[in-house]
Amino acid sequence: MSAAKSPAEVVKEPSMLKQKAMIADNYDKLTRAKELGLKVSSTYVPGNLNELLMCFGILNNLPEINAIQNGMRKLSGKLIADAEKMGLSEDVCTYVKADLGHMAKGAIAPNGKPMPVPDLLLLSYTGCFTFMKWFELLRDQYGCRTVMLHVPYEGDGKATKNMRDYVVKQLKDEVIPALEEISGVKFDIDRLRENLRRSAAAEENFVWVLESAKNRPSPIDAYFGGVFYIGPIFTAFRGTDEAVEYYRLLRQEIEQRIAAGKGPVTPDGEMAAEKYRFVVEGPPNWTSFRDFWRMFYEEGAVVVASTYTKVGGVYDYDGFRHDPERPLESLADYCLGCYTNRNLPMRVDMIQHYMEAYQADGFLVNSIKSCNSFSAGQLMMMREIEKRTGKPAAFIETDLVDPRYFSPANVKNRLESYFQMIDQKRRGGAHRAA
Amino acid sequence: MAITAGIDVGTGAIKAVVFEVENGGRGEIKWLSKRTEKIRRRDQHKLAHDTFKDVVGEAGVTEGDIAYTATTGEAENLAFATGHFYSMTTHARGGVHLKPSSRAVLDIGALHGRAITVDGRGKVLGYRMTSQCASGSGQFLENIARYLGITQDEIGPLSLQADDPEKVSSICAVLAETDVINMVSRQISTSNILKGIHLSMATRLVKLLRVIKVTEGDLLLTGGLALDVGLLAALKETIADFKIDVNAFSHPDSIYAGAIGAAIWGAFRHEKLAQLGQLAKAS
Amino acid sequence: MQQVSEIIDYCQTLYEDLSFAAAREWKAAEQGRKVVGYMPVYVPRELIHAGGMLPLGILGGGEDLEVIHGDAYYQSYICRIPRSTVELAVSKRLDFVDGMLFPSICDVIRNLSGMWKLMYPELYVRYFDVPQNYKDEIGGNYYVHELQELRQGLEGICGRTISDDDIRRSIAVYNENRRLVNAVYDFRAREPWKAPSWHVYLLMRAGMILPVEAHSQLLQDYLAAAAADDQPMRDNCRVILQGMFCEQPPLNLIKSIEFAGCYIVDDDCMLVGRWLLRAVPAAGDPIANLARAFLKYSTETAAKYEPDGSRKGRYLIEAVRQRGAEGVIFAAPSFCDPALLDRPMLANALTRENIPHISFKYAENSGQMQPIREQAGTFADSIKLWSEA
Amino acid sequence: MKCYIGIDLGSTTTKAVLMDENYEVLGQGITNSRSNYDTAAAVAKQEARVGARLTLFGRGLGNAVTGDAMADLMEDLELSIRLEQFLEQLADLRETCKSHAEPKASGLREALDEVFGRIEAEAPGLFQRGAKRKSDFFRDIAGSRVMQIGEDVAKETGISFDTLLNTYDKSIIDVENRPPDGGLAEKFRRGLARVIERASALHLSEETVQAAMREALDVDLEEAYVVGTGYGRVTLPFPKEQIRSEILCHGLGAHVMYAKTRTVLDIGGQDTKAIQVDAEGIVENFQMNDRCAAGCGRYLGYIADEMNMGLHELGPMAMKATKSVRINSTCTVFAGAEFRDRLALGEKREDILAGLHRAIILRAMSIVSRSGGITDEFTFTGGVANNEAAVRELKKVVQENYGDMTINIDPASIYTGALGAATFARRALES
Ligand SMILES: Nc1ncnc2c1ncn2[C@@H]1O[C@H](COP(=O)(O)OP(=O)(O)O)[C@@H](O)[C@H]1O
Ligand SMILES: Nc1ncnc2c1ncn2[C@@H]1O[C@H](COP(=O)(O)OP(=O)(O)O)[C@@H](O)[C@H]1O
Ligand code: SF4
Ligand code: SF4
Ligand code: SF4
Repeated sequence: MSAAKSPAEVVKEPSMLKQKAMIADNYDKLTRAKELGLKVSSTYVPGNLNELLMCFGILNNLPEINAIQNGMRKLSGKLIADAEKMGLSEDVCTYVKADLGHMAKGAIAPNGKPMPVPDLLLLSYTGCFTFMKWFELLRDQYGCRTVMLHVPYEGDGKATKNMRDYVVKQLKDEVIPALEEISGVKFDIDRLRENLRRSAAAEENFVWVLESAKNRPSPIDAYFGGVFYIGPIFTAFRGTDEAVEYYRLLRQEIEQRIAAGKGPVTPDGEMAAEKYRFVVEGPPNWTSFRDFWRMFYEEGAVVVASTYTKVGGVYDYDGFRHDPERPLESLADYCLGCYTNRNLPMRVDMIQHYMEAYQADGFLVNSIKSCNSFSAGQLMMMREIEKRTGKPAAFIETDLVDPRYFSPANVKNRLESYFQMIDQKRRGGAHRAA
Repeated sequence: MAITAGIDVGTGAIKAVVFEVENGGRGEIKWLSKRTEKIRRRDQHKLAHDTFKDVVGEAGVTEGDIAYTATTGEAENLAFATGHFYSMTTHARGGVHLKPSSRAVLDIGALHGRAITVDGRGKVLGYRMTSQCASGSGQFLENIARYLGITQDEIGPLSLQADDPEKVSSICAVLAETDVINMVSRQISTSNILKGIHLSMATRLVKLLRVIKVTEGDLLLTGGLALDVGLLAALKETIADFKIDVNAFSHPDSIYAGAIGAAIWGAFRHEKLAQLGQLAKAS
Repeated sequence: MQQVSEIIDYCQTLYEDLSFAAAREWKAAEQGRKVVGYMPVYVPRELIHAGGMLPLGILGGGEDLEVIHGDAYYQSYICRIPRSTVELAVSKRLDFVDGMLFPSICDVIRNLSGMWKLMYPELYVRYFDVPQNYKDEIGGNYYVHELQELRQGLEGICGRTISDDDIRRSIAVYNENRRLVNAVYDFRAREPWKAPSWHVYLLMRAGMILPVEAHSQLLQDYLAAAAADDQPMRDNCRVILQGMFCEQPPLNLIKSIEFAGCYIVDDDCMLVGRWLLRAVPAAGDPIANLARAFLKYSTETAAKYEPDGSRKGRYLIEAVRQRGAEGVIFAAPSFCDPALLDRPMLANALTRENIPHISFKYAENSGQMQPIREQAGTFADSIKLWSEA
Repeated sequence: MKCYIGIDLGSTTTKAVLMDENYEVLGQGITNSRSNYDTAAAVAKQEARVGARLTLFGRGLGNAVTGDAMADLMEDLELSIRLEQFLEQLADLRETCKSHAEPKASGLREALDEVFGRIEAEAPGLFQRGAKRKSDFFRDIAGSRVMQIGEDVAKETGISFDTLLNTYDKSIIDVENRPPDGGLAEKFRRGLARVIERASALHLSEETVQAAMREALDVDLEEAYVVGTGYGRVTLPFPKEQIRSEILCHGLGAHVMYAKTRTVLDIGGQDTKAIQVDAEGIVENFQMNDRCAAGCGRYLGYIADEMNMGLHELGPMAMKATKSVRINSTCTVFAGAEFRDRLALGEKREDILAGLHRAIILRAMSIVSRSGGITDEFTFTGGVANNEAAVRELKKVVQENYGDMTINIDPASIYTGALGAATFARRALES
C-alpha cells in the first residue's frame, strides 16, 4: 500500500482539477484584460481586499503568486539574477526580485501571454514592511497610480479601536474613491455584503479542512498540501462562487479519506504510514518544493498544522469570519489579524495551541532568508515552544524562490538527524518507562 | 614632460615602474623601468621603499628627478610618496594605457577581484569588488597549487590541456584542500581540476562584470592572475556561455597596470598642481 | 574654553561605554528617576522628557561588543543590530531601563518588540507605530491617539500624570537641541576640515545618552571650540552618506571614508535628533503639534512611505544641492531591507541628475576597512581627477 | 568474543572505537581521512584492533603486575608495534616510488633508495619513548622526513629536489589508499621480540609474557555489529540502518564519558557542532556551522601554514600571550591577511595568535548559543580540544558568559563520536 506510484498514475482529485481550472481561467482573464476592457489592480496576499475589488469588477493580480509560479517552474533563479543586475541587493526579499526580474522580462504569465500593466497598485500592506518598498519599486517602473492602505501592526497582540477606525477611514476616504475612479463603477455596499457572505461560507469549509488534520492518521498535509488548500481563499477567489464550490468538493474528498483511514495525497501517491506529526512555522521553499516534500513523506512525516496557511488570514485560531453585517470593519479586522501582523507572543501562543490541539510530535521552523517578517525572532519562538510543550524542535534554513539558498544535502542532513532524534527520544522514553 | 614613479603595494607583490610622461598623460608616455618583488612574508613598507630605489636606479635617474611618486594598492601613507591613488583608479588608467581599446578592466589580485568600467581616457565609470569571502581569489588558486604540488607558472599551461574539466562549485579557499584531495583520488587529472577551478572563478568574475553592466567591447585583465593563461581561456569560455559580446585580453605587463596607472595619474596631478601653483603643498 | 579634543574624548568615552554608566549615574542621582530606552530612527522623546524621564537611545553593540548570546536569537542573514541589542539585554547591561520603545522602522525591529515582551513580561514595552498616511483627518487622527496611548503608558512608568504644560516645556527644550544639532551639521558642511565626521558622529551619539540639556550645552561648546580650531583644508571631495539610519557604522568606517579623501557633508545617522525639520510650536495642543510636525515636516527615510512617486529621492537631491556635495555614498547595513530596497530608487533619481554615487554594505562590527577605503578612495579619485576636466 | 565497533569518518581524521559486550572500550584507532573511505575506515578499525589486543595482553598480565614499570612496558610495546607498521608501509612507499620514478631520470631510483634507507635507519629513534614525531600518521611522518632527507640527498646527488618530491607526491596517495595488510599477529610477535628483555623489570619470565601475548592474539575479536557516523557517512561502506548521524553519536559519546553532561561542543576539522543532550544522552537540540572554514579546526591549520608553524606549536605560543589582539575578519583567508597586517603594525605574534584563538572560540560559542547555550556540565570534544590555548579561551569565555561551569575535556575526546557509534552498535544487539 505504501509503494509510491509514479506521478503519471497519481489520480488527480476533482478539487485539484477544479483549482487548476480556476487558476488557468484567472490568468486567461488577466492576460486578456485589455481586450475584455477590464481593469487590473496589483495587490498582495496578506490583507488583500478581493471582495472589495470584485465590487468594481477589477481583476486582482498578485505579484507574490507570480513569483511562486516562477519559483515552482524553476524560472526564478534567472529572474532574481536580472533584478540584481538592476541594482537590487542580494540581501533583500527574493519575491521582490523575482517579480521585478519578471517584469523586466516582459511579465509573461504561465499561459505564455504577457501580464497587463496594472491600472492600480493597491498597497494594502499588512504584516511586512517590504511590501511598501516593493510597490514603491513597482511604481517607479510602471509609473501607475498607487493607493496605500496602511494597516497598523498589532504590537500588543490585539487590534484596538483606533487601529480599526484608522483602517476603515482609509478604506472610505482613500481606497474606495480610488477604486471608483479607476473602474468608473460606483461603490455598492450591498454588493460587498454579498461577496463577504460567500467568503464566510468558503471560510467555514476551509477551517474544517485545516482541522481535519486532528485525525490520526491525518488525511491532509497541512503545509505541503496546505499551500494548495489556501490557494482560492488567499488569492483572487475569496468571495466567489467558485471558491465556495472548491471548498465543498475538497471537504467531501477529505471526509472520504478520513472514513477510509487514509493519509495525505502526495505527488507520488499515498504517503508512507504516518510516523511523525509536526507543526511547521514559515513559508515553504518553492524552487525545490517537491524534493523538500519528499524528504517528509518518505519518512512518514506529516505536517498537521502550519502557520504559513495563516498568512492570508487567520480563520481557525480565533474564529474570524468575514461578516456581511459589518462589511468595512470586518475587512479591517481581517487585515489586522493576518498571521505576520500579530506580535511574536501571539504567534507563539498560536503555535503552542496547534502543537497541543493537533497532537504534534515536534515543531519545525523553515526559516526563510528572504523574509524578515517571518524569520526575525523565530529562534526565540522555537525555544519558547520547546519550553512550553516539551517537544523537540528543529530549525532549517532555506529561501522562497532563490534556488541558491536551498541546499538539499544540508536540509536532508538536518531533517534526518531530527527524525532520528525523535525516534531516539521515543525509544529512550520507552526505555525509561520500562 | 615629467618623470614619475608608480608603486603598487599589494598583498602578494610590490610592483613599481618609472615613466617619462608628456603633457600630463595626454602626450607620449615612455617606459623607463619596471620591477616586481614578491613579498613572501616580508615587511611590505620597507620592501616598497627598497623596490622604489631599485626601480629608480634602473631607470637611470635619481630620486630628485622624480616629479611625482604615486602609490596605489595597500599603502596610502608611505613617507616617500607624493600622493596616492586607489587601486581601481590606477588599474583603469593602466589598463587603458596597455590596451587603449579596453572599456573594462578586470583586476584579479591575491585577495580581491575588481571589475571596472572605464572610458577612453581611463576615467572610471563604475566598479565592483568581490566580497568578504576569499573563495575564488588568487590566494585560493595559490593554495590549490600548493596542494597539487605545482608552481604558479605551471597552472595556466596545465589548465589549457584539460579535456574534461571537473565541476567545482564555489568552495571555501581553505577547505578546498580536502575537495582537491578528493578529486585527485578520484583520478581526476591535475589539468581537469585546475580548469574546473578556473571555470568556477571565471563564473564569479563574469557575474561581477555583469553587475557593472559590461556587455560588450574589449576587456583587459590586470593584476597577477592576468598572467594565468588558463584563467584567461576560462574567462573567454564563460563570457561566451553568458552570451555577452566581450573580448577578453591579457598583456605581458598586466601585472604592472596598477603601478602604470599610478605613474600616469601622478603626472596628470603634477601638471594640475603646477597650474594651480600648489606643488609645494602637495609634496 | 574647552578644547575640541576634550569634548571628543568625553564623547568617545560615552560611546565606548557598553554598560551605560552615564545613564546609570543619572538614574541613581535621584530617587525615583526612570529611564526609557528606544531603538533608532524616531520616537517622540519630548513625551519621555515631559515625564521627567531620560530617553536612552539604544543603537546596538557597536564593534567592541563580543556577541555570544545574540546569535542564539538571530539567523546569520539578519542584520546585526538586533542581535547585539539582545546581547546587551541578556548580559544585563540594560537592566536599569524601565521601559522600551520600538519604533516602526522594519520587520526586524518590530519583531524585536515581541521578543522583548517575551523576555521581560513585566516591563513596559511598546511597539510605537506611526502613520504612513499623512492626512490630518486620517493618519493624523490615528497618530494623535497613538501618542495619547504612549503618554498614558509613560505615565505608568513615571508614576505621575504628564500634563500638556510638561510637554510644551519639553518641546521647547528639544527645539533648542534641534537647532544646535542642525547648527553643527551646517558648520560641518561649511568647513568640513574643522569638523571631522567622526567628531560630529560622536557628538550626536552622545545625544543618545545624555540628558538633552547637557547635550545642548555640549553642542554649544563644540561649536565654539571647533570654530576656533585651525585645521588645514585637505584636497578632499564632498559626499553625503546615506543608509545608516538604523544599524550604526563602525567608527572606523567613517574615519576610513574621510581618510580615503571624502569630506562627509551630510549623513542620516541618528535621525531622531533631526527627524522634525522645523521647530515644533510650543503653544497650543502639544500632542496635536507633535502629530502635525510628524505629518507635515519630518525628514524622509526608507522607513517612511512616499505617497508621491515623482518626489521619491527628491530630498536627497536637495540635500546634495544644499550641502554642495559632489556625490553620494550609499552605505547600508548588510541585510537591511529598508535601506537596500530604497537604494535603487534613490540611485536612479541621482543618476537622472548626474550626481555620482557608489554603494557598499557594512555591519556594526565590520573590521576590514581596506575594501571600503578602496571603494571610497576610487570614488574620491574620480571626482578629484575628473570634476574640473 | 563479541565486539562492537563505532567508526567516525571525519573530514580530517577517521576514528574507530572497539567495545566489548560490557560497554568497555578495548581499543581506539585513528588515522587521517583520505579519499578512499573504505580504506580510512579499515585502517582506523585495524588500529583499534591493535589497541584491543594490547588491552587484552595487558589484562592477561595485569592480574600479576601493575605500576609504572608495567605502563612503560605497554608503551614500549605499542611503540614497537607502531614501528613495525611504519617500516612495513615505508617499504611499500619505497617500492611504489621506485615504480613511479621516471626511467629517464637517471640516478633517481638510487637516490630514492638512499632517502628511504636513511629514513629506515632513523626510524627506531622516532619510535622511542618521549621522541618527538610530527604526528602519528604515516603520511605526515613519512612526508616530513622525505622532505628533509630528500633535500640533503638531492644536494648530494644532484637530482632535482622537485623531481624527488613529485615522485613522492604521486606515490603517497597510492600507498595510503592500499587497504592495510591483515598480518597483525606477526607484527605483534616481532614487536614483542624487540622489547621482551625489558619484561625482566617486571620480574616476569619471558615465557609468561609470551603466553599472555599468545592468549591475547588468540582471542577471536568477532565483529558483532558496526555503526558508522561522521562527515563521510553518506559514503560509508555500511547499510543505512548501521549509520547514525554524527550529532547523535557525539551526544551519546559525550554522555558515556561524562554522564552529567548536558552541552557538548565539538570542534573538528571542517565543522563545528553544538549539541544539547538530556540525562540519558539523548540529543535535544543541535546546531552546526556551514561549509566555511571560519570557526573550525582548519582555521588554525591555515594560520599555522601561513606562519610556517606546526599545528601543535600554535597553542603553546599563544599561551605566552600577555594580551589578546582582536581579529575582526570572519574569513580565514582574510584573518591570515589581518594577521600579517598586525605583525607589520608591531603587534606581537603570540598576542595576535591569542586573538585568533579567541576568534575561533567566539565563533564556536555563537553556535553553542544558537543550540540553546550552556547547561552544566559542558563537554568540549574534537581535535581542537587538544589545543591548550583554545581550551584556555573557551574557559574564559564560558566563565564570562555563563559563570561557573564544570568543563570536561577528555584526552581521548577526539574519539567521542566513535564512542557514541560503538555504544549504538552495542545497543543495537541488546534488544
Ligand atoms: N605567473 C603567474 N601565474 C598565475 N598567477 C600568478 C602569476 N604571478 C602571480 N600570480 C598570482 O597573482 C597574485 C598577486 O597578484 P597581484 O595583482 O600582485 O595582487 P595584489 O596586488 O593583491 O598583491 C598572487 O595570488 C599570485 O598567486
Ligand atoms: N594538537 C593539536 N593542536 C591544535 N589543533 C589540533 C591538534 N590536534 C588536532 N587539532 C585540530 O583538530 C582538527 C581535526 O579534528 P577532528 O575532530 O579530527 O576533525 P574531524 O572529525 O572533522 O575529522 C584539525 O583540523 C586540527 O586543527
Ligand atoms: S519579506 Fe516576507 S512577507 Fe514581505 S514580501 Fe517578502 S516574503 Fe512576503
Ligand atoms: S538595520 Fe535595517 S533591517 Fe536591521 S533592524 Fe535596522 S532597519 Fe531593520
Ligand atoms: S568560506 Fe572559506 S573563503 Fe569563504 S569566508 Fe569562509 S573561510 Fe573564507
